[in-house]
Amino acid sequence: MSLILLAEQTLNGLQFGMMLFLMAAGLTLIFGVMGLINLAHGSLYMVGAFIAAATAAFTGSFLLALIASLAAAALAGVLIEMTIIRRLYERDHLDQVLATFALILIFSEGTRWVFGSFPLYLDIPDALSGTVTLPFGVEYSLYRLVLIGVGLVIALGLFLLIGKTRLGIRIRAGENDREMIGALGVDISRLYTLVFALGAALAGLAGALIGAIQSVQVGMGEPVLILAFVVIVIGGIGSIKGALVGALLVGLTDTLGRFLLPKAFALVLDPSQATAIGSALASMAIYILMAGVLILRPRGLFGGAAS
Amino acid sequence: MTEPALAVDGVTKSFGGLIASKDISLDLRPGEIHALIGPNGAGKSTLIAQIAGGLRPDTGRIWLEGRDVTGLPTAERARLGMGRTFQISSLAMEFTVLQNAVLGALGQRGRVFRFWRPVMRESDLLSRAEAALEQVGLAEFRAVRTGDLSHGQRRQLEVAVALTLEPHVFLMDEPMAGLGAEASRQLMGFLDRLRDRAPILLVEHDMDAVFALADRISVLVYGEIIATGTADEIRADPRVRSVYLGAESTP
Amino acid sequence: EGVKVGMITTLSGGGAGLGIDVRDGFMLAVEQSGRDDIEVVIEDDQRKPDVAVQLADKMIQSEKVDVLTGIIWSNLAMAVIPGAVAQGKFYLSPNAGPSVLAGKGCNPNYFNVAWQNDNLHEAAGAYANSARLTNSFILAPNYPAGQDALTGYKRFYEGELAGELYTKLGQTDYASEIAQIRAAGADSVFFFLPGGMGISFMKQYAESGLDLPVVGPAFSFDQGILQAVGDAALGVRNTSQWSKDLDNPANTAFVESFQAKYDRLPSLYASQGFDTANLLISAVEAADVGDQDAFRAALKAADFASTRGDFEFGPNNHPIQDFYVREVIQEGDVFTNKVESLVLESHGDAYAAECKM
Amino acid sequence: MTRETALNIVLMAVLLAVPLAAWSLDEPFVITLATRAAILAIAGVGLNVALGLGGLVSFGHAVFFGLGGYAMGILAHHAQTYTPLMTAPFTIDGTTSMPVIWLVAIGVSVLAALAIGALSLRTTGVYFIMITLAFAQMVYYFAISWPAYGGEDGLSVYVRNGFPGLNTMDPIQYFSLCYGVLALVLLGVSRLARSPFGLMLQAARQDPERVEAIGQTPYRLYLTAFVISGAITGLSGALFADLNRFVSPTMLSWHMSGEIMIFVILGGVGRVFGPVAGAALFILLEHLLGGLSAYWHVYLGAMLLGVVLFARGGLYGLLAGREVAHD
Amino acid sequence: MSLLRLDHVSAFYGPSQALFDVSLALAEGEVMALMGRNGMGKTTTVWVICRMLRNRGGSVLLDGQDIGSWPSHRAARAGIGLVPEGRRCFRDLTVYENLIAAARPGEWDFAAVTRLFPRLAERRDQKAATLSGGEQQMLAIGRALMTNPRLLVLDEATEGLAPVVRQEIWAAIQRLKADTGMALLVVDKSLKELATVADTAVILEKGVSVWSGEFAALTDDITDRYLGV
Ligand SMILES: Nc1ncnc2c1ncn2[C@@H]1O[C@H](COP(=O)(O)OP(=O)(O)OP(=O)(O)O)[C@@H](O)[C@H]1O
Ligand SMILES: Nc1ncnc2c1ncn2[C@@H]1O[C@H](COP(=O)(O)OP(=O)(O)OP(=O)(O)O)[C@@H](O)[C@H]1O
Ligand SMILES: [Mg+2]
Ligand SMILES: [Mg+2]
Repeated sequence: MSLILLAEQTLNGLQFGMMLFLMAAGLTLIFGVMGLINLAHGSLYMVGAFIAAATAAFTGSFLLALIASLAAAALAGVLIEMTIIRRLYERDHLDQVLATFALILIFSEGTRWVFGSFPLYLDIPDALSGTVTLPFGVEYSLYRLVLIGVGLVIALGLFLLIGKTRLGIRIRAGENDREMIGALGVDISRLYTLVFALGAALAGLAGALIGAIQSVQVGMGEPVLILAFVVIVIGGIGSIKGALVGALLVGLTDTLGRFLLPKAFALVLDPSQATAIGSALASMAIYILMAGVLILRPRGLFGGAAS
Repeated sequence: MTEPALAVDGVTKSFGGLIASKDISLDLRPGEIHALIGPNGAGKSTLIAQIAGGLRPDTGRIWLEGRDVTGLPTAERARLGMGRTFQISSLAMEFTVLQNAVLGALGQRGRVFRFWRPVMRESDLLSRAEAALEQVGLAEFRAVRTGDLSHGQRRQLEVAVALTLEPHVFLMDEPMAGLGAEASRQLMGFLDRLRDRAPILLVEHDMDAVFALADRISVLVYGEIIATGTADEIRADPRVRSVYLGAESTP
Repeated sequence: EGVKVGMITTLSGGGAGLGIDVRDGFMLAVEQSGRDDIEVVIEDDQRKPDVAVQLADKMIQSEKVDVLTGIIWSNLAMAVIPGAVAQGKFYLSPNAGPSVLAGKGCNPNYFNVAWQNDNLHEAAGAYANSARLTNSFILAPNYPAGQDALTGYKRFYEGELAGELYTKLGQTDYASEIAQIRAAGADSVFFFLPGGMGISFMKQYAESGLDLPVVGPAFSFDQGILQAVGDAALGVRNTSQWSKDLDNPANTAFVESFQAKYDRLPSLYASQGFDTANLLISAVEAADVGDQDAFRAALKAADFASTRGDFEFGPNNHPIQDFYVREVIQEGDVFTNKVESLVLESHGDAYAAECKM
Repeated sequence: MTRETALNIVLMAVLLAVPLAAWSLDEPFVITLATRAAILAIAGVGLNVALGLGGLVSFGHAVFFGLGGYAMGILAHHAQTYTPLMTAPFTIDGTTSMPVIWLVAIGVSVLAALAIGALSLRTTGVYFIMITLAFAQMVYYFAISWPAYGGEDGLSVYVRNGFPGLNTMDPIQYFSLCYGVLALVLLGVSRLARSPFGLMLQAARQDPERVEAIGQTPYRLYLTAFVISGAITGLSGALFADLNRFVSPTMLSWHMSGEIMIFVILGGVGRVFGPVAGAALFILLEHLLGGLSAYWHVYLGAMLLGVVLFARGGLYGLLAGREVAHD
Repeated sequence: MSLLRLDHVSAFYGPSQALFDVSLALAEGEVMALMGRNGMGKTTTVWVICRMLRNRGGSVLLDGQDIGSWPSHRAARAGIGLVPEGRRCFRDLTVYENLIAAARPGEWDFAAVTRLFPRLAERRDQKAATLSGGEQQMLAIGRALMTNPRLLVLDEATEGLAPVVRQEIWAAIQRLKADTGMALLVVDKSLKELATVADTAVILEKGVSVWSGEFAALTDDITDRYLGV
């Protein structure tokens, strides 16, 4: 195994991590900051991807597709916040789980109803396709580099928004005691609608961006959902920094696990058995990581916030 | 002199840069009420937490009836006879008042891992719970959901639960807070009688109560005990007056 | 007195496209037969094995069907078929063909009209030989069908292996695998990644700048999925027992009528559904389903015009048929396949010998 | 009699009456549906011990459900193929006796719950939800890729296992067996809820600090509840696998965990009979809506949503009012 | 016209009625003491005023306008500042963040509040959850002041405070009254201290306002009957 390959795989891991962060960003906002378990987050991600694919097919423009996905997801967010989610903040997590599970059913089948049962086409725009050569001769996909950049920008933006602005302070105050922040004169309902829409828009954007290199199909949101939860729990709920670090850790663990574990087993077992066992372990790796982190740090890496 | 029921010996605790307890020593003798007063943030609750077991002191030891309990977990200390009330009510809010009291009695009796016989039919637990409610004046509320109690009523229940534990020492963090004048007076009368059953370490900002009840008073300021003495001594201490009592020192 | 058919297939959720194609193909054939003595009850299994079992119970106990069909996925097939045939029902598989049911677990009442699971992979291995590929990198998800796929490929492939990888089931990012392919010095890639996994892999593969030839079974390049893969699939070789341009009258008529009726090109699954129904119809014409032995014999005779040309059952009731390699091409703005060559002729499967019936 | 008690009686009576009526009308599939409801209700009742009484939101109960299922699958598979389960250091043969299988299912679940609980209970709240999910996912992926017992394809046993004195292949007899188990489990759990342990456990849910201050250790209460909960769910897994004569990793998937949780929430968290109502309603909906349209999940979703939004505290909250303190 | 006026207000917690008939009127710049034994409905009255609980019967008027249908944030913006029973600081926010979260411009700003409670300046970046009880109480008062209300409602605001601090707060209330013309509604158990600031008083008994009038007019007879002192 060459060092270059190892370096490239590490880069892949970081890149995959950034992609996970993109998926998790909206969720951190809604789950971590507003304290709402939104299983339908993956559905908003799916909506983003579908709208992007449809728009791209119709207009041929990737940029328009991105904008449309942002807008559609935000709109869907506002809609479900005002009709449904709003009634759930006061409820315990379990009611939220059930209600948003119901939303998944509605969204998934609704999408199939509108777009049919077959996967849609969404591809990288020409301007962003192809590879660039990084130092040490590593060939790397330009589009993936762009994804990394977008992820970093979103991380920074969210960090500032939540940590430094008064809006952020109010959101966090609302998470601690909604009734009280209302009694002090903040219209928390409107604020939450806004935040939920923002979270939804981020999910939609992620769906569109990632949909371009994955399959745009009904149900695409579910694995994402679980992964995104894993990421923010490892990082510590309510912490943007945690979500970023968590995402990178999960990305690295998963990628390097898939790469190295079969090789490690090959040292002691025959090759085909080694691949089977190695990759079985690799598919459990992120869950092992999560359990390990939580056993050592029961509130995640950067978790201090109660929830 | 008899052995103290509770002794704190050279306890120090810091949070980052802040020293919340600085080499504190004090004791609680059988039959007495020992009041612990001091400005807000002086470290009273922190000290109570260390005595009760919620916090581990950095250094120093805690003795309960001659036994070193410094390393023991909270539950163990409670079983050995430490009964406490919390500064902010800590009760099972969905239970009835009576259930909360039975809970205390059950905790004290032990044998919790019984899965079959209904606990609310165990007459020994019930009678102890009801007696405790009677003593704090909550008997008529026995069937009310705890969450529906007013603030003051919860404080009373808090004391009742501590009673069911039949502790050997009481740790009470501001039991009067939130009580109306009449209820405070009742509670004062009650604590006065209670000291014969078990001595009380009382944290309280209600000076009327402290001066009326306490056999001894210790004053904690910035984590340090600056004075210990009788009510009159403390009232007369100029340092205590300036940092804590203010105009209230005039009887 | 006609025959009652219970169709259990996936009509909701992510895998619904396959079930819908099977159903549409099947119903088209029933309709074309013009018979009104074939009653079909259709239920959605949601791709959940326990639901499929429930539905099978329902069809057998309440609906009192004579024949079951429709299941897409091997794990659902494994859950339903043994029980159904044990209760004396016929089962005609329009898609899944797990190896157990072809070998030790074969049953006279179970007929597979599609293929044994390994077949398309075996054909891919054979194709690799004929294309003089000698250093393949092979990958599949880590679950039984994936393990069977790689085994099937290796059964016929004669070259070296540059690498062999199992991925996680449901994986969506393949950067790591692609990097390993790049580093391995392979001359070709064989993969079996059904559904969305294959779409993701192909898009990312195309994006990576790697241009080794890719070979795979038809599943990742079939009509329903190709439009979503897009350009990335152009030129890929994939193996199949059917293609829409196979030149036989039954197929031409099928493709035409399917398009006319449903306004889309038929897929592999649609053709399998269509063939399954026609097999059934041929048996209904020859025998009464009440007479189990006669009906079974009529099925076994496979006296129907298959869309894939010659079709017959082997000793284990699995097809003996030809396998082709197809190339992905673009016709107008539709991506589709065209047959390139025949790779395995009258091919059965590796498990027939284990079947004792 | 409180309204809740009345509701319990009606519920159990209906669950019994429907399959009996179906039996006399020769509608075996309705019996199968009722059996399924009874079995899934047991799983829910089990989860409810942890979730409702102890406040431990386990998103990984499919582990126990699946382990129970595999206990049945593996034992029956070995018995039917006449191969021993293991030979060294001593020989263990498979079995097709339900009571033995149940014991094994419970035993395995208890061990798993001890291990998972001991580690997971270091965390609380949402972290607990996720760590239980993590353990379940590990087992799930293991089961998918481990070929010995079929991997993702699962394991079929061709005939239902036996129970002394019963013909388990007869739907109504198997239903009666499951109904009996459900009734026993319900009896046990409702006693447990009122027992000293139950009171202390519920207190630990509401205020663990209080429980410590009266001399008890919440961790031990939680762990015990988790183990009991896992054992019951494991038992239901064995029954479920026998109902289908099939076991596969889907029984271990997070969807399954979610579904069991939904039975509990739908019925009413912390209400002993709640999961029975929840499971019955869910299966009824699934069955009735399934035929309506190809997009019937939309309707199912809308119905569930309606229940959460307008029936606080689930069906029991709606029909029996806010939980009243017992005794 | 009174600043705040409650006429025959009744209120429920779910099915159980907590207020039966509460009436009171508070003028601009006036300090009113709201008294009663434990559980008589003081906090419930406060909640109705701040719109955290809807009154079912009667009316609540602010500046003569019926605010019965307003949400709480609107009442707060119209000038009602609340120091709630039990403090209810935002536990995960720092002291500073707690103060600025709902601040509105006016003479009370961070500097002014920390002049009143220097302790809060020392603990500026500490999370509210780790403050001592008294510190939290100061924070809750400061937080309400930062909204620059016209009517400040204090529900047991001196509970758990050291005597010196309590005296400071009473002094501050007096100053507030003298300098700013802010109206105050004070719930507190200490008659002695209320006497130094309150102009009027209302006494509640089982959810009914049974007595109201000038504070000075409170006789021993009345306090003994309704408050037990
Ligand atoms: N976990 C912690 N981290 C940092 N500082 C803490 C922590 N817990 C307490 N403190 C600080 O320690 C000091 C002592 O707090 P403590 O609660 O013991 O005060 P107290 O004497 O009980 O005051 P009060 O009478 O107001 O309740 C306070 O300044 C408080 O802010
Ligand atoms: N959330 C609630 N649900 C149901 N009943 C309640 C609730 N809160 C209070 N009550 C009841 O309403 C009545 C009035 O309570 P309230 O809190 O207004 O009293 P209070 O005068 O403020 O008492 P305290 O001095 O003890 O704070 C009490 O009898 C109480 O039991
Ligand atoms: Mg304190
Ligand atoms: Mg009050």
